[in-house]
Amino acid sequence: MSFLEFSSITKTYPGVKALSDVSFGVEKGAVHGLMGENGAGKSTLIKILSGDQHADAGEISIDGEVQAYASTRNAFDNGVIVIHQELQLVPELTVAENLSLGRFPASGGIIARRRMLDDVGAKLKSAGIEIDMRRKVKTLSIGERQMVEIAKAVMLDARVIALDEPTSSLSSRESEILFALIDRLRGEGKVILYVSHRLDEVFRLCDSLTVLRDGKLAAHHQSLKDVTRDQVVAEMVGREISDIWGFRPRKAGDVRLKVDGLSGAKLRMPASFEARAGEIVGFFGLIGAGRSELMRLVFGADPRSGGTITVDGEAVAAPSPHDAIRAGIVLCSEDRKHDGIIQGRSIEENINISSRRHHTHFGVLNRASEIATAETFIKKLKVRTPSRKQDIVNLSGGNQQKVILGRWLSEQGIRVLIVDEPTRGIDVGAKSEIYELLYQLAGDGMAIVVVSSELPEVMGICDRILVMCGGRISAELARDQFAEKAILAAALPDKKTPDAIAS
Amino acid sequence: ASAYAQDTKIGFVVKQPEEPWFQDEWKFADQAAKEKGFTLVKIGAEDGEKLMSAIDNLGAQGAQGFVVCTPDVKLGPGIVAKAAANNLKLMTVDDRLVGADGKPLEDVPHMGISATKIGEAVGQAIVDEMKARGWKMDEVGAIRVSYDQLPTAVDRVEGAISVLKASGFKAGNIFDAPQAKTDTEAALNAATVVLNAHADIKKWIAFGLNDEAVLGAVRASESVGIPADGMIGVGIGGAESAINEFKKPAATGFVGTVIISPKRHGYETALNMYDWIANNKEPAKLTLTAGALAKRDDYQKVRKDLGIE
Amino acid sequence: MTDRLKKILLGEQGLVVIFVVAFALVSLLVPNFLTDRNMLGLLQSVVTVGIVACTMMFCLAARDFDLSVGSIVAFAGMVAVMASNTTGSILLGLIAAVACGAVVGWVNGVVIAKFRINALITTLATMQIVRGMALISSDGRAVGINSPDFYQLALSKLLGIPTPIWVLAVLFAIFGFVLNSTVFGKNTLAIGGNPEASRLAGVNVDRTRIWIFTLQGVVCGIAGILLASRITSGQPNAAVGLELSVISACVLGGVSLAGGRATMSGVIVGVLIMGIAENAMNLLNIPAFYQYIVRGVILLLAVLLDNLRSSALGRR
Amino acid sequence: MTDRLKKILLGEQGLVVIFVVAFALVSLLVPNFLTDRNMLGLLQSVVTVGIVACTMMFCLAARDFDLSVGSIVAFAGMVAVMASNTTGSILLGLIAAVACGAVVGWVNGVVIAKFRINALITTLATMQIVRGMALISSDGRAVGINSPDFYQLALSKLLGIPTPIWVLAVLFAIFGFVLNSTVFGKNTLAIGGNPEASRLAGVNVDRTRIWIFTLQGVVCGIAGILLASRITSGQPNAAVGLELSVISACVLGGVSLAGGRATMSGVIVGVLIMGIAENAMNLLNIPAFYQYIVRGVILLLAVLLDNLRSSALGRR
Ligand SMILES: Nc1ncnc2c1ncn2[C@@H]1O[C@H](COP(=O)(O)OP(=O)(O)OP(=O)(O)O)[C@@H](O)[C@H]1O
Ligand SMILES: Nc1ncnc2c1ncn2[C@@H]1O[C@H](COP(=O)(O)OP(=O)(O)OP(=O)(O)O)[C@@H](O)[C@H]1O
Ligand SMILES: [Mg+2]
Ligand SMILES: [Mg+2]
Repeated sequence: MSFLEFSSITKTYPGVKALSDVSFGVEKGAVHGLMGENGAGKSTLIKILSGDQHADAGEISIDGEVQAYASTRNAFDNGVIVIHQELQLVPELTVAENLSLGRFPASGGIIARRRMLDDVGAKLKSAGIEIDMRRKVKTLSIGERQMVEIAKAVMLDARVIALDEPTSSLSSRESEILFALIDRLRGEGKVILYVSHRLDEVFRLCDSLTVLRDGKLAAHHQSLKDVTRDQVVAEMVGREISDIWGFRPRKAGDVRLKVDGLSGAKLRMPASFEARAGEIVGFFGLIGAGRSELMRLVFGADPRSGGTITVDGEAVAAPSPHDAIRAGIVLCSEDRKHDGIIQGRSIEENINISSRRHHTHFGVLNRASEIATAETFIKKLKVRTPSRKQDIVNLSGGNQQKVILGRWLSEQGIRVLIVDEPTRGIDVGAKSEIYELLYQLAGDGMAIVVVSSELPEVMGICDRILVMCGGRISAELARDQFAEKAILAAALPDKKTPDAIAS
Repeated sequence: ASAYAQDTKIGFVVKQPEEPWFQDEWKFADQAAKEKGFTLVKIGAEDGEKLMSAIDNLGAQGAQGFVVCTPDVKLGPGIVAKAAANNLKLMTVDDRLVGADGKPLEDVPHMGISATKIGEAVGQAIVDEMKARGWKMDEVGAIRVSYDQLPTAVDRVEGAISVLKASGFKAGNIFDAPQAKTDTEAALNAATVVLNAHADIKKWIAFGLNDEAVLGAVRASESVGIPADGMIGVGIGGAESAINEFKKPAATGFVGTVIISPKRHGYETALNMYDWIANNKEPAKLTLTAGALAKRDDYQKVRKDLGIE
Repeated sequence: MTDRLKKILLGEQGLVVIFVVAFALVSLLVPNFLTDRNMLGLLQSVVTVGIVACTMMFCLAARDFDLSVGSIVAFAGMVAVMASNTTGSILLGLIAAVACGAVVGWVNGVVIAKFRINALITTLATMQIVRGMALISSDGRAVGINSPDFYQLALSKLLGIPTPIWVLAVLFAIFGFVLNSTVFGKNTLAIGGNPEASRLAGVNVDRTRIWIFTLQGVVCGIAGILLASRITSGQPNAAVGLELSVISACVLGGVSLAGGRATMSGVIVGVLIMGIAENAMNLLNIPAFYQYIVRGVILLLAVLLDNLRSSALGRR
Repeated sequence: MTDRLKKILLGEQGLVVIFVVAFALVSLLVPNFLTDRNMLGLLQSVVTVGIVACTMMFCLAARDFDLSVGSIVAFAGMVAVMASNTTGSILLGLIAAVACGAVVGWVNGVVIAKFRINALITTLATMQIVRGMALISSDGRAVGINSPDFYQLALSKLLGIPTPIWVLAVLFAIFGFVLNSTVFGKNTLAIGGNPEASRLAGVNVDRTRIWIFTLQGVVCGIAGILLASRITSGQPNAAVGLELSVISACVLGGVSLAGGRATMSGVIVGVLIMGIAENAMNLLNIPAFYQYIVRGVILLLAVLLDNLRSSALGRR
């Protein structure tokens, strides 16, 4: 019997069998990977471990003891800490308060502020996380928030730590901090469950691995020594994928998007760049480099203070997303939860919200075409759902991301497609299909801008890479100049050496 | 007007500043102020708490006395204490203050008319009209448009009922139509239910807290198809909403309204208070006024007699 | 058999089913309830609340709030009466009333959407300002209607059913259609679900919100006209507290205050439940003070039942 | 210099600065405003709203809503008077009133937190039920206080300042401390800011919400007692509409209806702004109908100023 043992876990949501009869065990002092397609049931398993959801059948035991949690509180009283896929922070509270929530050091109900700050400060320091703990969380960027979320792992003396896609909004530098942290925790003899769609990470970190598919156990590897990546991909997706990038050279046409001296409140220096028809331009940078800010300015999501944007030679006033879309620019934002999904509405409505204007008559909806669009993209992007009427919040994270992509891919007359972290949380199989779609759209003459913190991704699919650092564009490389070191060097603020990160 | 009058400041505090009745009281009090040259401070105080603040406020402004129509008569001891604390002379209008034991505070000068009396006048008017029309009391239904949350409202309708019963009206034929609010629409909705529940009764009378309540009942009778001669409604107040009824080209079921004179209540109380402050002439402890019934054909005359218009 | 029953009870239209059952019960237990006359009376009594609920539904669905409806209804009623008295034309009076409602609603919308002032505060402010205007314009007095034709708006009948009820039915139909089958309706729901995401999806959030409030004003104008016609005068004190009745009818009908969820059928049921409760209580001759308690308990029960239903369904 | 000014105006305490400026202006422009007597009167006039705002702040911060406060204040006042009349002991009366308030609040909390019924509907229901109970218990009439000692609660003074003002000050201090420095306060803000995250972090959300409503009840009990003592009777119709005044004072003071944001200093300023507006209008002898308009405009202006301030600051 292993230290952490799942036996016959089954969980059904209305219309969805999320987990059926899943059993496996993890030893002490091991990092155990959990992989599977979007909607395979990974997060559900973690939620059951955390006491947030209850299994219909089966049980979990730790150190031979069967765990029966009434609530998440019981779970971490029993030494289980879970870092959820969606950020679970309170924006109005400070970093320190967020990290102490649920267990404030207090006497007689009065918070011992000094003790709290000392405590959190010490824990953050030992974990190598540099964030001002007095700042309110609402002032942090997504990446910084993710680091705060991760810091929860060291806040308590846990026996079991589960991390659900912790790196999905981190760039390589922060990821390294996380990996060092995980190594340390492993050394302390904790059990770590690690969910990720990034094979590199899994192979680098994990001692053992479980693959889920359609809620069932597809494979269990006690050791990763003799396992190849292709094999894992095949176990996940059910077919071989030889080259997930599948890059195809294309011919770039005329300049479609031209950004000149664009500036806004959060951008340190005015930025200029262009993208040609049929070209895929990558934007790489570390967290806080300002890529998302730049794209939001181009899209008119934030007010612009200077500069011009032209599409096919026509100037775009773009004071708002509404106008930008009509000028042919769309942006798929990085913050899915805040800027993407429309809670409480169906998949169908989430897909059609923008593109429906092409098939309405005097504001009256065309139901047939809406249904058809929704069905098409559910199929094309392999969204795992019982029905197009499903509320989007009931989808797994990756499937939500697919729906948001579907919203933009279903748009017509788009000339410039900007995607910010498009494959965040998306499984390998679906990734390669999304790339395929991007190639197709580029082939049709669209200019595509891909913002990504995954270096292999930008190198794998882009024709040209622009690197940002500290709020300005610091380098531009054509495809034949692509080199990891050069890109990272441009991404890093001067003082740090690129080798330390690239290794 | 003496130089002294310029420094005289008198408060006039009423419980429902939006009601036309109190608007009129204020208007006539203003008239007195203009004649004598003192300053009148008008404050609305819908509940006990606002009233206490208003008295403090008057004290702060340096007023010497005030006339009040209290939101609740049981506030008596509180008002008296507050007025004393602020060194203000106190007189009441419309509603007379009572102590904790429920007995009137006889030390406080008062001008008004008892709610029960007004109710009785309404009841009498209805009885007279029924007789004039030759109705048999047994076949008549009565709508008691009630708003029991307000003690004055209860006293008024009970006054009307006492006269009806004394004239032989069957208690079983009196139906309660509770208003959720004191506006016409609420009365209309409540009365409609009563009319529909007793579709067999063809002749109706209606009374309530004020003109608006009775108007609601009359509108209800029209909407269910009862002709004007099958309805007798008598209101209280005699303000615009009632006069509008009399001005309509055809007579409606709204037969009359008991008008109370805002002139005396407003003008005289303010004047009395001024005399008290300026000439140290204490007003009478109790002045009772009377209501007058106004009907379609004589309302102009009645209003003129009461000094309105 | 039980499975099918369960499905009907727990389905999308579960609230409607609960309502039908409750209606049947009341019909059986309350004497005089199920008569033609009483049904018509009942429907007429919910006209004001029902009409205003149509657009309040949109307002709440977009995560907004409107407290000024009662004042607008009263003000529009006054304007209708005064304008038709002055001009001698009823039509002009009606147009003036609806226009006034629209203007107030538009101001609400602009202040809320453009200046980004909290909707609760804004409409609380306009609620007072508009009530003040209603009182000032008539010196706090009721204004009688000169032309008897004006009364006919409320008294006239079509196929035996009074005009106001027809107006209500038509508005229910229109707004039900607008909510489900137009871009405007879907955008409203999207804004309520996630305003920022909707903006980034190209929805013109500000314009939609301004439209919602303007429509709310127009509809309040219509309600004000019918009310004035019904009570044959414009009364500055009319419709005090209407906002709470309307909002509770909506919430009772399943409209979420957190935005993003609304159905017309739900709102209709909510409006009717409130009307039936009042009606039945009066028929049963429940004393006024106890009516407060019964009203509260019915509200609680209705929402509780609906909650049980949806949690049995596994929704949250 | 201008930079420093800007910093002060736009800082955390900007609302307080605006308030101080407004206060200075009113003092200069309104005769009789800045006198000892008027200041005390002003403070006494905001006692009820201020006391209830203390806990309403928690309620709103936790994304809840409480409409029943007015009814509870009235009911508690009735209970205090009737219990002390019956038992002859004022202390017993006070305890009974606070206990009744606590029970109603607790029921609100349990229904909302455990049965997951919308807070608006629940408190709308209890608002009616409790008002009904207040009316029934006294047959709709005010109940006079037998023992004159009871009046002393409101009339007595300490260092020249009436007791109710002291009570208000103490409650402000207590709840300001609770909000910022206790686990309960932080949990409240966390629940409002992100209920899901709070639950996952092990905050006992249900229990916290129940406590908030119970405290709200207790505080309403205290407000009811002081009110009864001030108006020397228990009145079933007292404090109608209190909920709106309290909620707008809170929102005016920067409490977010979307939860998660509240400061005691803001709420105090909100309460005072409302009180000063009323007071100054009466001092200036503004006619009743125009008071409506002025009140609305002041509300709007206050929030608008605050918004300009925060948007100049770059926040949203
Ligand atoms: N609350 C819910 N209601 C209905 N279905 C749900 C709910 N939560 C999850 N599901 C479904 O359960 C299945 C498993 O979801 P889960 O979140 O565990 O997937 P996952 O493996 O974590 O995927 P991803 O990689 O995209 O995060 C999905 O099909 C999802 O749609
Ligand atoms: N809400 C916010 N308030 C204040 N500053 C912010 C906020 N969000 C981001 N910033 C700041 O803006 C700058 C750039 O933001 P951001 O981190 O989104 O850039 P990025 O290159 O897109 O990185 P990533 O998307 O990987 O996080 C950073 O300095 C960041 O701290
Ligand atoms: Mg997941
Ligand atoms: Mg970014």
